[in-house]
Amino acid sequence: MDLRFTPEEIAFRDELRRFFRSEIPAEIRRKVAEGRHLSKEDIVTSQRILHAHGLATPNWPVAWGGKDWSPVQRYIFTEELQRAAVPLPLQFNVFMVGPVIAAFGSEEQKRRFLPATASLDIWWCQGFSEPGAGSDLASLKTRAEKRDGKYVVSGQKAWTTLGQHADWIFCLVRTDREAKKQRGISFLLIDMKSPGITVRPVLTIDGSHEVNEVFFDEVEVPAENLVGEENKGWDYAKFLLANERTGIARIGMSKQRIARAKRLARDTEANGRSLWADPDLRRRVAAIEVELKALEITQMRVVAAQRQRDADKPDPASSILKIKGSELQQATTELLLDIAGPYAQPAPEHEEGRNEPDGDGLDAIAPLYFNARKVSIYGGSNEIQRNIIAKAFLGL
Amino acid sequence: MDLRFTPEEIAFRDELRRFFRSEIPAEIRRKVAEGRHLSKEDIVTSQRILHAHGLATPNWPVAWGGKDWSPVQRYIFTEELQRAAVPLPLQFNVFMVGPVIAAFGSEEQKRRFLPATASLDIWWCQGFSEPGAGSDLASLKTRAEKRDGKYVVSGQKAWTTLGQHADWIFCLVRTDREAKKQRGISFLLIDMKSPGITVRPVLTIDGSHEVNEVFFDEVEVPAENLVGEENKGWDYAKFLLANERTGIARIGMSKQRIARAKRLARDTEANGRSLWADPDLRRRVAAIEVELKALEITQMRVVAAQRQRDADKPDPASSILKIKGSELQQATTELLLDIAGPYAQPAPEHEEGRNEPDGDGLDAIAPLYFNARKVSIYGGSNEIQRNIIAKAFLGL
Amino acid sequence: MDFDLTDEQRLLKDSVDRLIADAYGDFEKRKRHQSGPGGYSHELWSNFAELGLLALPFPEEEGGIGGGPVETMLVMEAIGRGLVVEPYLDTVVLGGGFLRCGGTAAMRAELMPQIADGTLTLALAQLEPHSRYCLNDVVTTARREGDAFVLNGRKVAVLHGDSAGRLVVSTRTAGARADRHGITLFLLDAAAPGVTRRGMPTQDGLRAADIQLEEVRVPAADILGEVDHGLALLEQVVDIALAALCAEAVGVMEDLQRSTVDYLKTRQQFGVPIGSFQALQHRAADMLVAVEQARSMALYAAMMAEEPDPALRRPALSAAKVQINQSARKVGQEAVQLQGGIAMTFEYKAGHAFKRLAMIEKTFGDTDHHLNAVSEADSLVEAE
Amino acid sequence: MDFDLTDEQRLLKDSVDRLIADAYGDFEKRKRHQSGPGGYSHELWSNFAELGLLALPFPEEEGGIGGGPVETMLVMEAIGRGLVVEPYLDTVVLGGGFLRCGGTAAMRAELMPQIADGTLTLALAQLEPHSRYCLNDVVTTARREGDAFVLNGRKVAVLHGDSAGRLVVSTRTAGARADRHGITLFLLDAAAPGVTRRGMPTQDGLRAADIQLEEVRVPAADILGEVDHGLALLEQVVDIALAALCAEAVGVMEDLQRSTVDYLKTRQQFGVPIGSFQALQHRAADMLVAVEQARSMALYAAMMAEEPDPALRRPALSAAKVQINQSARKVGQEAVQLQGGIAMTFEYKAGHAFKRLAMIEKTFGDTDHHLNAVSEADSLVEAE
Repeated sequence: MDLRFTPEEIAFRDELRRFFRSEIPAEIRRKVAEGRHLSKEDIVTSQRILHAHGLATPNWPVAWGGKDWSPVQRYIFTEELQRAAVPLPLQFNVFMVGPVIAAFGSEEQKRRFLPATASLDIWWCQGFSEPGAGSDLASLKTRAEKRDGKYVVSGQKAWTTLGQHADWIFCLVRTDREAKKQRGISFLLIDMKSPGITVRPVLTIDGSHEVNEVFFDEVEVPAENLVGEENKGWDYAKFLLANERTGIARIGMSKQRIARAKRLARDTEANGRSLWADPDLRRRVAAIEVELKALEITQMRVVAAQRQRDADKPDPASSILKIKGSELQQATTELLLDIAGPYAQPAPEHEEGRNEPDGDGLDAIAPLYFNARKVSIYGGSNEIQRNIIAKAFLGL
Repeated sequence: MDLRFTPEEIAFRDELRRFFRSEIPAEIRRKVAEGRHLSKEDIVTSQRILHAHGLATPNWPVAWGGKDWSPVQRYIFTEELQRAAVPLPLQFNVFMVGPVIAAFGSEEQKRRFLPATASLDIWWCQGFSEPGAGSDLASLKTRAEKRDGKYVVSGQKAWTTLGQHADWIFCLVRTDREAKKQRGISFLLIDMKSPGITVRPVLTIDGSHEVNEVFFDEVEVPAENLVGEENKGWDYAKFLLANERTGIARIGMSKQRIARAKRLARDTEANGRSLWADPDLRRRVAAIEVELKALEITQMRVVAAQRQRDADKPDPASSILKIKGSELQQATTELLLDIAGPYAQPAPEHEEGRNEPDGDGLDAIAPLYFNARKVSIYGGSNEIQRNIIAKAFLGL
Repeated sequence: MDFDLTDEQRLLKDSVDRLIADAYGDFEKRKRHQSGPGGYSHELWSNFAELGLLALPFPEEEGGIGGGPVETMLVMEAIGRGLVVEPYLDTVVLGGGFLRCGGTAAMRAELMPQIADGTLTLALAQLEPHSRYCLNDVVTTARREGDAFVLNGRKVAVLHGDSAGRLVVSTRTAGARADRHGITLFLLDAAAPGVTRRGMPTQDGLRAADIQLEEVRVPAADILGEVDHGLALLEQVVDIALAALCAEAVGVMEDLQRSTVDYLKTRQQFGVPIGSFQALQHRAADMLVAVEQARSMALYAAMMAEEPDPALRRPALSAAKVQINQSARKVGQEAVQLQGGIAMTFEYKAGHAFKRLAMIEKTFGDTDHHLNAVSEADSLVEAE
Repeated sequence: MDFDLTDEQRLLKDSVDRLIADAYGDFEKRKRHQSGPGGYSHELWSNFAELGLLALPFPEEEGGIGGGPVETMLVMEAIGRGLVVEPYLDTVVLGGGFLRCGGTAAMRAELMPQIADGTLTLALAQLEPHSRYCLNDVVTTARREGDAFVLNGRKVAVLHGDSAGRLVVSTRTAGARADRHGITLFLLDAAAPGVTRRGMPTQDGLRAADIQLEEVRVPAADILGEVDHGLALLEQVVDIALAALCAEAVGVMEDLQRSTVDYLKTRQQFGVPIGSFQALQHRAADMLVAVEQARSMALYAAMMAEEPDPALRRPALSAAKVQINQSARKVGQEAVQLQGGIAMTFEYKAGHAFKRLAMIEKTFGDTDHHLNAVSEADSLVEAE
């Protein structure tokens, strides 16, 4: 038993640290650090740099541009990326549809989609959630009928993140209305330029355009855009969701925020002294750091256990990572908000102002706090995660 | 709208303050202040002093020694009593069986029992809970069969507080086994010296003998000891439980503990300074004080609302008082424990040592903390209270 | 002890509740109000005036309604429930409070009617780039020149400061940066030469301004209270505003509690309303406890807001703000969590209520700030 | 990075688990062990010795097993699960630690075998009436007289101090009360003239002693480490003990988690197992999260316990203790609440586990103490 990194792992980490900080533009990393919105160009730029160095899709099969990394190396990669405030590679491409096509797609689909997905020449969005479905994903209603060798899709998807930038959408659709909930669902790839698709922006409480509703009105989809077998889509979705939970704890991101909070507290005056002189604030920060350190080790334990498990199956411990990881993400934004204090109140005059780092970044702190409330709601709410623990772990 | 006490109410309060501190022996009040166990004699002595001044049973009908006080006066009485660390009048006598006999008993029962109940010449205990019943009180199994004009009682009661001192027990027994749960229950008064009664002590985690199991093996009870009508016992029990919730928040007691915690922190050294110099500790104490102040006003609101309600019916707001009141009672004992720190570890060598105030009272702090965990369990656990709020208030 | 409203108070409450329900009952209308000049509806402001709400705290002998903290509480609770964007706190509670507690006879005679009829709004320019929650940390200067004072400095995040006709400005006329002595308050014409205002929205949909003062000349007649002794007045009026803020927060929380329970009853998942899940029931119950604790302390704040002895008043208001802040954070976060995705959207009211609560927390002192004040006063539960 | 146990470690774990299960599996047996002289079972102590557990941390070349922190962790977890009352922490981890890290060759040769065969127990007499959690706050004095030192002072709440054959005593030989320099450690015969011990139970069913030292003469040969430089050694061994305590706490929590879940599955209310109530399920889930977070930090503590650089070691152990304390409070309180009345009784194990956790919290530093240490070190997440 040894929790320390090997010298090889340390060298790997140090090389990534250097790479991220020297190769990814500082301006982009600063926006991430301040929790500002990234433009489409920012995300594309960053991912293409990673891609040029073979680092955009390390989790993919080696044959399709992946790396033969150990779980520890993958863990280090993700943490260092976040710690350096590098934009995450677009998760819909890299962690969702890419692995699904690589695992279940036809050779033709792989050749057609995987390279462009890795390089972000295709921007994907996710069509799973529907209005009113919430945590009950399998109750989806969007239907695809086979007519003349094509699927004709009608229905509505909700919470489609960054769908406004997307070239393609991967969708769960109901292809057999007689079958039970999880059966009768298929996994379709749909060109966003298809006639009959409408995207409606939905602003989130911080005023940003992050999510959308996507409407399908008799949208024709070529049959070859079906992934795997008809009515087996739920299996591919489960595979995809398991991948999604990897790295959901966002420990590196929380570390980056704590480091920022410390700097901000040092630079903030209160009653003529640095705010950092307040032992209460310092203990509060320390308490978050401790929980985060514990979570980091918990995550390493999960990672290490994966070596001995079927890699396709998610460890139920991922529910612990999700609950605690999201709580700590929220705790760090609360901390930033409390440090910013009354100076967090003013907002930028224009929506575009939200993308521009200003002098101190204080105007982006409250939106960050507001926006972070979502992390305990999405990806299987923390309540759902507690249900999973109670049932799968505790047998209640 | 005016939350302040009237001048008359202030005079009433000041007189009680003076009375409690000058008339109740300091030694007894000190034991209460340190959370030590009281002997039977301590409780009897204290209640007889109150009784001699007409203050033991203010909540009873005036005809039987009660006071015609306003709800505000009753509130002041309870709070000042606790704040002065005066032992509460024995609740089984004063808040439970006394009011039930006064309201539902026969004239004969009133004459026989009420004076001796007020003066504590009879010590009552409560026979409601049974093993395994927990929050589901109405599932009780102890049965009473009528034979030759007597009830013959067999069964088992649990959690019988201070039953070891009791002369009499008031019991819920099942007199009709065919009837539905709440029906078929009767309210019996039973002499503890009756043949067939066995009392088994149950120690609590702090090592004290506070509760008992009481076994009934064919115990004969004269029919005249039935209160009210046969099979109507559940109604009387509900009346009694509603009374129990009055003052359940124990705000005066929590105030007394906070005052003690402040003194202890001032007298405790840490790193060469007074522990009270730590702003973190002081904020923590202040936060408890604030919640307690809020609860005090919440309680006053409930008290004021009672004037406009049917006095027999409990306000569902009592669930709020129970939840928050017990949380704050526990928070004050946690505070004391944290201030005592490593010095809380040693315990008295003998059980009797628990009754004796020593130099600093530190040895009684951990037992107080341990024992206080019960307050969120008994009297309808806080989980049950949340169910009540969700259903009765929120309609969920 | 008496919690009953008088008949007049009940009447006031009913009419305010009706007004706000009309103007804000449909949450879509809020956006329209926000798009008015200065970020609020001038039509609605006239309605406030017609109802007498803008003259509420002024003495009857000066044409006011003579309302006290309980009346203000009733108005502010309704403002909270509706997430009202009109500058009531700034103009009537703060501005009106300064006039009432520290204005000269001339000021009162001139300005109270203008406030009452809705033609004048005010704002408090107090916060500075490094003062945080310390009211006596003032570096904006006012130097005497003959019969006037010349002001220089910068005030930030001045709520409704971009549209206010007059500004109450705290300045330093003597002493060092955080001294309690040497603070003077001015009632400044916002259009005076040397005043530069940069308006901006706030995170919760109100308006604010950064205000630069460069050689701004103010006649001595426009001083509120006494030269060098402005802090006591500032603290007094901020305490009045704290009580009002507490009431507003209770209104916001009440509305969030209601919408959350409604959502739990109607939202279906796995074929049943999610309000049937016990874990969510218990959390809704804990929300209610938090709201009721806050309501109790808002009452306490109203009762103590006009207490003349600051040694009694200030810790009481601090205690109230602590409870409000603690409840606000819990209720706001839980309301969003229990309502889920929908509460994260800009179209839906709950998210905006959550944001308003977060900003109320940061107004006139956060939890730590007021906990310190409570602890220093040692008056809630005296030590043994 | 590697979390797997070696074959030897797995073997050790199995045999310790078996031993503890035999001796403590039936909770009734604990009372019998407690009634032995010194408050523990000497028979069981011999079993510990036979298994080699009492020689675990000693080097193989000195007749020991050569176990490291991971081996100690495995033993302490089992001790925690069983709520073991034998003085393993005091004798083997602390006492053995002082011998191993600071003992002279003569001490080691004489005492290690006595510890290993179970004939000698030790205790650390460190806490003073006002030192609280500060290891360098020492007023017990040792003055040099020729080849010896003479000790005077009072040590309190010395765990297992009433039965220990030798005492490790921290004293001041130079400097002022809380100076880091000037602390000297002695290994004292508990029966030496001038030593008065008053034994007492602890709140969690162990034993402790108040120890009065009056003109106690100790030869210089019985010094552990160096004169005036004892603090570094004291901190080093306390850190080793902290790691062991963390592991013990995880064992206690694991057992509480298990008994709580068992209870939820079997206890019926309103006709169903209470484990079917979602509110209780969620709280059991949160307990699990707390236990797993604690387990992670106990691993971290084991990994860092033998780190020679105190600048790295001390904050790591402090961080571990913070997490353990936080989890212990939550898990202990929730276990009692969810198991209800039965957990409040003396006959049932859960209440005792809750009490042991409460006392572990207070041993070698509470949460605030260690949070300060973490914050001062600023090493978990470096500032930007």
